[in-house]
Amino acid sequence: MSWQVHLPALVVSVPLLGAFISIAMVKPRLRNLWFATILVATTILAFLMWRYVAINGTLVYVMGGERWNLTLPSGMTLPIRIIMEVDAFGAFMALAGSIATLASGLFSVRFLDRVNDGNKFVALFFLLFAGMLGLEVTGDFFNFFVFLEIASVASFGLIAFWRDRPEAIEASFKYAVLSTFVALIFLIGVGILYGVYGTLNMAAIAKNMQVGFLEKLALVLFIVSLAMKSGAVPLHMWEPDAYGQAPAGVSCFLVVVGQASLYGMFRIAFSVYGQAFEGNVLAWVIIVLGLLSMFIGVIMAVIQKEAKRLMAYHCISQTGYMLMGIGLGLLALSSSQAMSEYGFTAMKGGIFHIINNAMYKGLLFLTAGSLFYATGTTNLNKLGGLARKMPYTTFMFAVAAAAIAGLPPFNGFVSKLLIYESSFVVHPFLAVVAMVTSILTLASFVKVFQSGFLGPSRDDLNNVREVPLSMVVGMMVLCVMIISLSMMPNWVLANLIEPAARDLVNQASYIQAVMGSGL
Amino acid sequence: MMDIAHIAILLMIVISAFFAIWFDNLLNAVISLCVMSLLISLEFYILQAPDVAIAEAGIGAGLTTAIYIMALKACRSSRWPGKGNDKNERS
Amino acid sequence: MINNIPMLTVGALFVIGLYGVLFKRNIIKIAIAVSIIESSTNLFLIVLGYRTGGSIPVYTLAGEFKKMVLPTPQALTLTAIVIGLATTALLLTLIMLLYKHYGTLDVHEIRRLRG
Amino acid sequence: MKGPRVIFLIFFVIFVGILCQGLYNIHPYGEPRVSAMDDYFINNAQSERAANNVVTSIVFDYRGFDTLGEAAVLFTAVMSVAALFRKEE
Amino acid sequence: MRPLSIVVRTICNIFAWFVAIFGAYVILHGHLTPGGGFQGGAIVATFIALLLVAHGGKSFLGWVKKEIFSSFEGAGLVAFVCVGFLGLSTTFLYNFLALKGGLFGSAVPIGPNAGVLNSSGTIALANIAVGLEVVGGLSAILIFMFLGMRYVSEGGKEGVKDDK
Amino acid sequence: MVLGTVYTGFGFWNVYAWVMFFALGALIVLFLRSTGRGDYEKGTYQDEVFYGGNPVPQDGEDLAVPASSSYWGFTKALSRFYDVLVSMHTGILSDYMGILVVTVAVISILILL
Repeated sequence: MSWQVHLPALVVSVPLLGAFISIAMVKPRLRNLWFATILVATTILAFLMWRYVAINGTLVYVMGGERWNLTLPSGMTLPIRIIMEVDAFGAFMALAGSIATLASGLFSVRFLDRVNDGNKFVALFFLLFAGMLGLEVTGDFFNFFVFLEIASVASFGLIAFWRDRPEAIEASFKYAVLSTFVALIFLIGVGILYGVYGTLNMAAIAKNMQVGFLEKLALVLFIVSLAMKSGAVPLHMWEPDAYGQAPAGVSCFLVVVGQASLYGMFRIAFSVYGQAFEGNVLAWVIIVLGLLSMFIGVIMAVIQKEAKRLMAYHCISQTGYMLMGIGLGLLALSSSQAMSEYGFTAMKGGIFHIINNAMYKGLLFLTAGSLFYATGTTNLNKLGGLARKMPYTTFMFAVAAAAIAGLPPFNGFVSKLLIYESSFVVHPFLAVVAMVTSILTLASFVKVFQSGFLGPSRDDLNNVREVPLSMVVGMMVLCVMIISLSMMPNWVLANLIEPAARDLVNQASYIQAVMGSGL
Repeated sequence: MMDIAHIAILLMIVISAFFAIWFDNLLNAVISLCVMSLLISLEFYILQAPDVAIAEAGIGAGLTTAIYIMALKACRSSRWPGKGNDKNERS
Repeated sequence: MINNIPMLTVGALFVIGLYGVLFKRNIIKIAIAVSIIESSTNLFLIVLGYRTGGSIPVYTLAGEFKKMVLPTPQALTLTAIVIGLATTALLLTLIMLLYKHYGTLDVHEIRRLRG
Repeated sequence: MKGPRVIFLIFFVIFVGILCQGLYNIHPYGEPRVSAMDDYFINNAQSERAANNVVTSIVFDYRGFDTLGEAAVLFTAVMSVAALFRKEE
Repeated sequence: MRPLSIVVRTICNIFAWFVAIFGAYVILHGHLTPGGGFQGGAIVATFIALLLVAHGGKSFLGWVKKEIFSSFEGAGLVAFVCVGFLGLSTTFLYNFLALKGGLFGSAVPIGPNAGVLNSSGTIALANIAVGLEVVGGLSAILIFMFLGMRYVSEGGKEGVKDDK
Repeated sequence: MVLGTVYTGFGFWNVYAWVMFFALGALIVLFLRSTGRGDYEKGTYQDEVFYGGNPVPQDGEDLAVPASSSYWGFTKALSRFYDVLVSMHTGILSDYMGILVVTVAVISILILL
């Protein structure tokens, strides 16, 4: 037994320990060191976990059990302890999330000099990190709820961190009420499943699943609550407020936290319900949510004047791509022919889009943050001519904007291409909406680039200088990731995306990892 | 006999929850919420869950009420006279 | 016989709370309504685990052996209560700051972010 | 603002109706459908973990990780409140 | 908040200690009787609230620094995580003390009985750790909201000042 | 092979093809730029600026285009659509909650029936 089997527990408990100790770090230098150490350590742990899963297959870990893989104690047909279950999809999400978190953490180090109580920020940041990773490794419904609450409560505090700005408090309050309500209906769904099946483990419930009225009701509650947390369109109203008002490093982080909720939604739709849920209704609901998110998100983004608010609307529209890609996979789940025809391609596109979005959307928020750091505003009407003064930021922004718009040599195009072609098979309308969205995305980023970086330099921005080195390093991490993702799409598709998509589709192996071969 | 007491407690829970929403005076509403919490803790005891009953009585009825009253006191300051205090039109 | 009246109470509490969140204008009222929904979920979980004639799941106090109410929902509810306190405290903190900045508790006037 | 309110009220009634029907249908009061996991706890908690209080043995041992998360939520709330009421810069 | 009258303060002083002792009892007997870290912690936090109300914030914060509560909380949580890490030779949060003799390691007879206080392994340790954490956490919430009350109602740039 | 071609089942995607395509495009652009118009004269009608929705700047003034006038025609043409869409984002919490409840109800009707 190698020590690496403990990785699912370590990857959550190390940031938690970091958060608990960080309130004792009163010296700023020591605190910054601690911040960077724990961030790097957790990212390395997430990478090791991904590698372990890639080599050895699905990793199951029993919390507090007699042995780490003793899922069923003798004579029981149900698991009784909390079980962490990491398959290739979860490990992939954890890896992508931790890289984006590392970048936003490095970016935020200099930000900490400006606030009085930096170690509270550090503690909240680590807690949000732990919550996000916990969502991605857990295999237990109630534990999922607990991590959802950790992530939401930490993000309320982080969004309102500039407490002297009324808008920040307002955004945080709206998010808090919506999110608390949604977490409660998620808990009601968990209670319903517990009442019917007498267990809380996802795989055990999936094995015994007989879809009736109650199961459908629980499914509705799960889907709606997680769609709201990830910001799909009819429920997206909080997202531009929250992402626009949070500190920039936190906005970059909140993107990957939203994707963790998306992960939970796909996990429930594929691994818990899967083929037991007959009919295409669920798949079409997810696809329609995706279409609405794509279109309305981008069309609202075109008219925005605040850079971060505009990027937040783009975040909604990119979420739409993922929803549509994986929804198409869900549509093809019941027939293997459809799966090989378009479903698997669409899922590859959707999953590839998750890591792409984490990288370029994070980078865009970071550039907006450095604009704010340098000039004190993100209002595009008050900016202009910054290209000469902030060359690194301009370069990063150009790369990220090209990637998000899906300009060809960049990674955004690869995932979008996969989605276009597979959605065209189902119905041309889907592909048309996706393409129009892509064009409008390009248009709105041209607007940002033109009014923010190009044009004559303004008089009130004469003293602007490039941001400090640590911020540039934070942005550089994501920029390098974007360029390498664009340069070797083949390797990424073969080693990162395809195992994830295969594990997500394969419900039987998910169940078997916990319940043994009794399927 | 036990059943009647049980039903009476459940009914009182609903009534106090209703009053917590219905009262225009916020202090009355908070006290009503506190009463609801206490009754729910009693209900937990009837449903054979003393652990939860203690937690609900301590946290739900005690501390939650305390922080609600603190928030009320903060929002009733005289900085903006006549604004915000009991302004609670029913939709 | 009290046929599922506790479950109806859960439903009634949920309705009252959701009504308050939707149609009340005072933000402290909204926080109270969220607290009521929290109480209803707690009650729901406990009612889910009740077994007629069961005893307290504590051996020190159990009179009769091995006929106890289900203990897992109680553990879950314990967790949910503390989480509820945490979110309530944070909501009230945000409300206090909102009042400091906006000078009002009316939810219709707290709308600087729109469009 | 009259129009949206009426729509919300209608859908509110629909949602609550569906939810209440679901809650009513789970199982009759006092007769849980499946209790295998809980029976395991009741029968074995005392001999495996030497704790007389079954609920505590679930909270801190069988589902200990939940409790860690719950304590972390409380810590998060304290940190958030403290960060929002921090001293003036 | 102004302090209350001297009669109330004296009675609160006396009763608060009883409440605190009862809370400690509930925490320590968590594995035998209904109760545990959370419940006992909440009871002890009520004791803090009682003192805060009776004596007013100014004199109370003159006795106790609010950092003490935060450090209580952090210490409790670190102890809990460390209990988890100590079981890592088997699994995270493994109960490595139960039924081994030694600290909290004695067995209890099966069936309804009065119980042995020295039993249940890490459950008792985690109870104490969580009790410490909850006492610190809830008191810190109360105190910070108390300070925030003044921050909100006084406003201006003075804001939250330390009562040092 | 690390750097290679992605086959989607319908077509393919290769980085180098695109890089070469862009290089070619850049060459063409440079060529076109070198063959600029010879009859350009300063100060004639050719200098007039088309500037949607904004006052045309005087001679010698800097052209600082504010962001709110980008895509002026686009938003103008779609103004009725945008009015509906913007009025959905009222900023009132109760409305957001209402939309959430409506969505839950609609999805549950779709899935349950």
